[in-house]
Amino acid sequence: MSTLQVKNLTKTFGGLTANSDITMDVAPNSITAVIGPNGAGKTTFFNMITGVYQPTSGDIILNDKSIARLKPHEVSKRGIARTFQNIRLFGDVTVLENVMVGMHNHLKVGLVGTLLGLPNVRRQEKEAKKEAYRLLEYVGLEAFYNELASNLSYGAQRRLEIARALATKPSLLLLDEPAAGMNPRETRELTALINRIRHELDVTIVLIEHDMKLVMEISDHIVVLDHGEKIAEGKADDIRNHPKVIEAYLGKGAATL
Amino acid sequence: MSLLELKNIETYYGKIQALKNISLTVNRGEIVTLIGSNGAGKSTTLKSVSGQVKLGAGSILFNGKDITKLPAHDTTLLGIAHVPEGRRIFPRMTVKENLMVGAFGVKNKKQVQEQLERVFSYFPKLKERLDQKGGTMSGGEQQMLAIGRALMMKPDLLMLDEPSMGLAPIIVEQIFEIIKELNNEGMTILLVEQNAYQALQIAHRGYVIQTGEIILQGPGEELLHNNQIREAYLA
Amino acid sequence: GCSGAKDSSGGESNGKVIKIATQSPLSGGSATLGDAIKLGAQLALEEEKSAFDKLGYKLQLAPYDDQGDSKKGVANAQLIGSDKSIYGVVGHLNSGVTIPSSETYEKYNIPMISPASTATDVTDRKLKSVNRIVARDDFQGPAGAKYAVEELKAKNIFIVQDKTAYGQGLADAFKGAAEELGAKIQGYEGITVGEKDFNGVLNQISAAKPDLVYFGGLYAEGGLLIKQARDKGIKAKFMGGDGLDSSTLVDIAGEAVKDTYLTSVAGDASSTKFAKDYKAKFNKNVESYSIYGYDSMKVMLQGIKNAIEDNNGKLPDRAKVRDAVRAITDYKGELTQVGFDDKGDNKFAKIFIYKFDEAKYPAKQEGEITQ
Amino acid sequence: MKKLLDALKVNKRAQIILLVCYIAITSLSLFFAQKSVIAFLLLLFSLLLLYYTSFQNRTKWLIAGLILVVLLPLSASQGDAYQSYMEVATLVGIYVAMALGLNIVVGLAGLLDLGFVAFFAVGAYTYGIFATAQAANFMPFGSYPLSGESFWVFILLGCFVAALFGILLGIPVLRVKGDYLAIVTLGFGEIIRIIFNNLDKPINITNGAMGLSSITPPEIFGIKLIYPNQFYFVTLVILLFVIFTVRRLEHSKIGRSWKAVRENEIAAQAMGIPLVRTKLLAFAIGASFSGMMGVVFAAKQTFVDPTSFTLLESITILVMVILGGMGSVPGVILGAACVTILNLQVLTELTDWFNQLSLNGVITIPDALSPAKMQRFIFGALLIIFALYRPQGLIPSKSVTFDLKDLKEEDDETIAVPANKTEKLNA
Amino acid sequence: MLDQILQTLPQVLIDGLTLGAVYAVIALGYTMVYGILELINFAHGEIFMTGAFIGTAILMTFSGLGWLSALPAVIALIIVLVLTSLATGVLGMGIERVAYRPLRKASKLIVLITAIGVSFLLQDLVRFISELKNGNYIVNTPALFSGQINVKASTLMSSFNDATFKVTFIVVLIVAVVMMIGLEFFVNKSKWGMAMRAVAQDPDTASLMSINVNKVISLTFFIGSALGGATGVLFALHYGTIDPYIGFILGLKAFTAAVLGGIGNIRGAMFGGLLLGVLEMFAAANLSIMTGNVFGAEYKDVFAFAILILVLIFKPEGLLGKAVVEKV
Ligand SMILES: Nc1ncnc2c1ncn2[C@@H]1O[C@H](COP(=O)(O)OP(=O)(O)OP(=O)(O)O)[C@@H](O)[C@H]1O
Ligand SMILES: Nc1ncnc2c1ncn2[C@@H]1O[C@H](COP(=O)(O)OP(=O)(O)OP(=O)(O)O)[C@@H](O)[C@H]1O
Ligand SMILES: [Mg+2]
Ligand SMILES: [Mg+2]
Repeated sequence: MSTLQVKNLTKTFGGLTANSDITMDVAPNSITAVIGPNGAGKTTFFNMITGVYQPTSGDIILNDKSIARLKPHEVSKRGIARTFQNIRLFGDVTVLENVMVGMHNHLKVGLVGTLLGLPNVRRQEKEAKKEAYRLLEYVGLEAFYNELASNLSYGAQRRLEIARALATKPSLLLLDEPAAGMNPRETRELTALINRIRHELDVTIVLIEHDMKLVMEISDHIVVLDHGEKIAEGKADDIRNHPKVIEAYLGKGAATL
Repeated sequence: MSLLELKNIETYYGKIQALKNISLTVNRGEIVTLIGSNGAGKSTTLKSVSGQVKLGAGSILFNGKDITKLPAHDTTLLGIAHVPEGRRIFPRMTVKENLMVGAFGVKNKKQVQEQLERVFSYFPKLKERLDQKGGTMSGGEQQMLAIGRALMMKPDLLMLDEPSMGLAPIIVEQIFEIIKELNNEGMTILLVEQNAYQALQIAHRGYVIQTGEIILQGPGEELLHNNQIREAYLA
Repeated sequence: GCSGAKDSSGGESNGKVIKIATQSPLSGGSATLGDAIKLGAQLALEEEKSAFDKLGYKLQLAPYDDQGDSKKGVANAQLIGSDKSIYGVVGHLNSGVTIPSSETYEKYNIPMISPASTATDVTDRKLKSVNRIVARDDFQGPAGAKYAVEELKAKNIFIVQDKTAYGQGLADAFKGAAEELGAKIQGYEGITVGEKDFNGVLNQISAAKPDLVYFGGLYAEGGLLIKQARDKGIKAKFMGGDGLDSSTLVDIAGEAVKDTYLTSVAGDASSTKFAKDYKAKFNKNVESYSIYGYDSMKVMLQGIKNAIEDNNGKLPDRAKVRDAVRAITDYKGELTQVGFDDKGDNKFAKIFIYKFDEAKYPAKQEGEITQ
Repeated sequence: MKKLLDALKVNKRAQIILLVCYIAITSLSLFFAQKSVIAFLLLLFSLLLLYYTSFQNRTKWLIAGLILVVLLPLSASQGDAYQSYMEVATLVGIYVAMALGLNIVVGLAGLLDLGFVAFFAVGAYTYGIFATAQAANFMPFGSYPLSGESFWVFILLGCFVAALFGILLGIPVLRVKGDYLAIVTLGFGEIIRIIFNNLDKPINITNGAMGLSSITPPEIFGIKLIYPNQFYFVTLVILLFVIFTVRRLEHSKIGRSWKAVRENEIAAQAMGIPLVRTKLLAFAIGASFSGMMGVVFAAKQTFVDPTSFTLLESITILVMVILGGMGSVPGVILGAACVTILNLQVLTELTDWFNQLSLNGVITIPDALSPAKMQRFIFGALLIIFALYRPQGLIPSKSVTFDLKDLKEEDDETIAVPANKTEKLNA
Repeated sequence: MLDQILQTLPQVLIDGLTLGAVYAVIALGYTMVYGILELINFAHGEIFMTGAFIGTAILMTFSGLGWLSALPAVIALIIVLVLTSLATGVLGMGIERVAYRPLRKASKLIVLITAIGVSFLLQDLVRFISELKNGNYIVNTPALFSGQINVKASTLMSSFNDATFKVTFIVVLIVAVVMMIGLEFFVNKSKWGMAMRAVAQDPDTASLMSINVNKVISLTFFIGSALGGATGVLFALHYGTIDPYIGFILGLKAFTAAVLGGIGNIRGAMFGGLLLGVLEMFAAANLSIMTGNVFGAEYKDVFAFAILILVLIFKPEGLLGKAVVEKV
């Protein structure tokens, strides 16, 4: 379980301010949604938390330690995992191995051990395989474990990304538009999966999503960005009726939510 | 008269059969939507029309002309625009250049200019970002660009593959508005959507496709109230 | 495929087959020279065929391509070693290939005569099977230096070399001797084989204004170097080793070749009967190494003949042949007299000095230096 | 015909019988023929057949070992061409090891390297300098050349020094990607070669263009190794070690991180894989194989000079990897073997044969077209043909497949693979 | 020491620019094909070499017919350039058709293999033909322009020495600049140029924009190879001697230059080529002076490559290349 605190986070690309002075807290074991118009800076926000981009200014604190200047793989070691808006699987590698790559941090094997084939290494390897398979079962992809990741359908690839992220045993999971390209029924199943992950695996979740049905149903807390700035935050009901949010993001369709 | 007609087409990827005996028609001036779950074959249908994949069997008529064997670069010249799934904008070209590539087949310079203005009127944001590289735009911005790029060729038939994917609700609304508007101006539209609810609301007719086969078809309104569909795609 | 080759060699004389291999680069950058060696050797072998027929042996040439690559050379050497009918090797061109390959010949006791490798290490390893008919770098280089300093009165000398074993060996030997003779070495630079623009080094030369530029390397680079130097207005005399001794040098340098001197172990071959025969047979003009190849082969065959005679008309084993080749002390070749010393160097290797007075190959012989 | 093959595929006994017959015939013909390249090649070909049989891995290794250790040397030993076969086989072994090293860098980690031969050079010079008097020029202590027994230590040393150079090269790699990387590695390879070619001054370390000759041959139990058949076994042992290492790594955490980096750097990092360390490791391990073989090469040739380490050589190794099938260990082995044998044996024999024909007047070819000169042409044409017909490589890389039994908990065994995938997805 | 360097500096610069201009134009061809297909067309060096031979053959024919003395040199040059470009352009298209197109969907590296194969083929083919015709594969090109121009650099600054250059230097430089501007304009401003870039980034989608991908790729190869052929002619005229192996080493340098400038970038290729030429020439002329004879001209390539590596470490996309930031 973890708490994430973001303080005055700013990111500029040349003249463009993608994130401007964003401050927010994520409570342990909660689901927080980050929403906002396209180009508002949501993905950029994730990128800074995971170390893909260095913040221009501001700080990111995970469990009382700053992670703002860490490299992506160091962030991963601290227990943050993510999925990507445009899917980034290891395409030419099997589904099971994709998940096993996610276990990188937890396999305590070195070069020498691997070469010698020490029993300890073999045991871990065997465990990892089983664990990976279990995760595939968890997201409902076990039937495809020997397929190449690139051969999966779009929706399946999205779920594989989640399984791979879970393999890092994160305490904080960032999902970037997990429901994109899914039909309402598939979205419903995804909603259930996310809820299960939160409850069964004790993971704090922050997600970016444009599917308001999912967002409203699932989130404890919603943060709205627009033009890189935080324009609103609060519970689903607050957001639904927030005039600024309606104007910038929800549109008149908000009424139907 | 039907603008586009698919007669019993079958399409394969290697040994995998993606489409089985699909027949559908799109009449001039209509919005027709194609819905179905992941991997059902929606995108493949559009690709078959635009000539990106070869047909195993069947034939396709556009405007009464047989286009079954035409490659993509020729079907587009006949007036079929295809906005591909996942936007596929040219990442290292600027917004302006992306739009100009869309007008590659258009000989008339004045028409290009006119279309450009129209695209800007639908998507003012593109005008603000004329010199940004396509690849650095946000998802939604890219989607607008992709549609704008297709409009540059002033097509008779606009095929959209999941245009609402990854877009903010307000933009989705706008996009559906724009689709309606385009249709009102006389453009025929074939729309593939996961967002069945909204798609069926604006469509004149719809087809439901499942594992490569059409399992249902009818007016949009009717499908919207069909229980089977509500169960599978709308709930 | 090779067993087929064996059968087809049956021919009219039923005698035992004696094969002599050549190894030289037949492909790649220095193929002209390698080819010249092969063709020269081939001519010699064919001339001797009837003589060997009389002895009851059938002569055959086995040309190998070492590609100027030591790996390839050694692998070929293993093939040669394992072909029991091969009794001698004429080759190689490059010292860098000769050295490792000869280690293999030594193992199989196959005599080798190099028509072209001048590096000191070739014979300094004192292998029993290694011989050469050309002068060593440490003879040719100093001979050039002597001529340059004493006859041409060069006081300031600039040395350029191509950073190959050949070019460097020669240039180093020249440098040492020239310094000893009191000349001042103004610069010592390397160029890269295969390149076509040597203006960088030439700019140094043009600033240093030497009396003479010595080039250790082959004609392809040498020709361009001379041409570009004259284009730059460098007036110094040029001098080089046998690597420049090629008609192509004149083709490349054109008029610029005037006032270029070269040292060579071969006298003027162009007017010999050999040259005429060569032209008639291959429709090619002789290259410098053609005659080296020719003479090497002749010496080799002479050695074998001697061995056969010593062995009562029967062909002895390779070791005997090897020793018989080494034992040659005075063979009158087409161009050079050949006699091997205990290291396998040719005692009679002479250095001839040539000068280009006009853009015509071969150049005019100016002098002759003996050891 | 196809039916027959299919039937063969399932029938293990038939496979055994056929294979044994094949091996017996080829080794006997190699044994009795004076000099038969064809028999030699056919015997080697049996290894490929073996690869395609459906025996267990252990059996395959055993048979392969038997062929390589006993059968091949033994049956070749009777012929005249024994040493030359062994020479070819040794070179094949050297190249296979290098190609396997490059395969880690290019095939697994996806880093295009055009200067790979530099590591081979480093290994060769490491031994060459100390096994000749050369080292005395700059080493204040010790007496040189070192004895032939030191060779065995130098194999390890060559391995480490090359790995070190691998890391050295790896450092610029941290920032440079794709084809830029290709040119950086190319530049590195050239730099190393030029330096070796010129390091005879100010201090004479490498003896420059003249190269190092009379390198002390290896010695073990008082026996000096000078013949190819002796080096054959040295190479074989190292090669087995290399293959073993590659196999172990490929299916480990390390191998997976290489593949992950190759497929998608950003995602790999997000999974906790440190890019820098992973790439450097690939370079170091790949290089170390070359380093070891460099030592062997120097000892075998007893001569090293910079002309053995040109860019063309790097390209040739890359050709072996790509032609064989990137990322595929059996493929790369086959690729390296084919290219080496083609270059050293087949083209030479072919040339030889044509030469005999033209010398005997059977056919006349203009000299410009003499087959010896057309070797590059033939090689180039073969490359194109191979690439066009096997774009995935001779033996394309297969992804690791897992056995379902290994994946499930011991206790539950009831889960069957659902027939209808979509249904399961919705579960 | 500085005196010595300064003295030769004008001449070194001129020589460096000449060599650099040759690198630059070959680099243009590399960059062009790379920019479109992201393929290192390894055969480009050989196409350049073939161009040099074709040009030389045409010139020889002309001079055999006595036309060379009848025609003004500039006209003759233009005719030879055009004819050679057409020939190598078609050759390039043919190579693409046979050796690259079937592998369009395969991995980029396998295409590298066919490219190497094509290089070997061309080398031997050209060698064979010229040897058959000429008896020697080293061939001399008839001169079109002769004459030297003197630059009175000493009037500029007293420590400079005067410098000279050949007229062909001007020709090479002018043609190089013309080619660069033409190409820059074509690729960035023309419709077909835009189509090329679109194909480069996403061929499937480009085909949805009415772009005939095969045609565009053929065109790319035609232009790239035509440039290569023309460069070959210039090279042959300037240096006067060619052989079938010039393509390899010059191609390599040119490719390095392209990368130095930022591959895919036309101005970068030009700049990289000129820079590499000047650096190399400077190193060859001055390394031993600067290091007190410890390192000589033979280290010039080390110098050049070291600078390349340094540049790439600090600016991985090359000097004029634009960093492509991957949107995550
Ligand atoms: N590497 C970059 N270089 C330049 N601009 C960038 C870069 N990455 C993002 N941007 C810009 O920053 C802004 C925010 O982008 P971001 O991807 O964070 O949006 P988003 O909120 O995730 O949008 P969407 O919902 O459409 O994915 C956009 O205008 C985008 O164009
Ligand atoms: N390039 C391809 N190679 C092999 N199979 C493919 C390929 N593209 C699609 N398929 C398969 O063809 C079937 C139909 O795919 P298609 O992309 O048309 O589905 P879709 O209805 O558009 O799904 P989605 O909603 O995920 O976009 C799927 O089973 C898919 O796995
Ligand atoms: Mg986003
Ligand atoms: Mg789709």
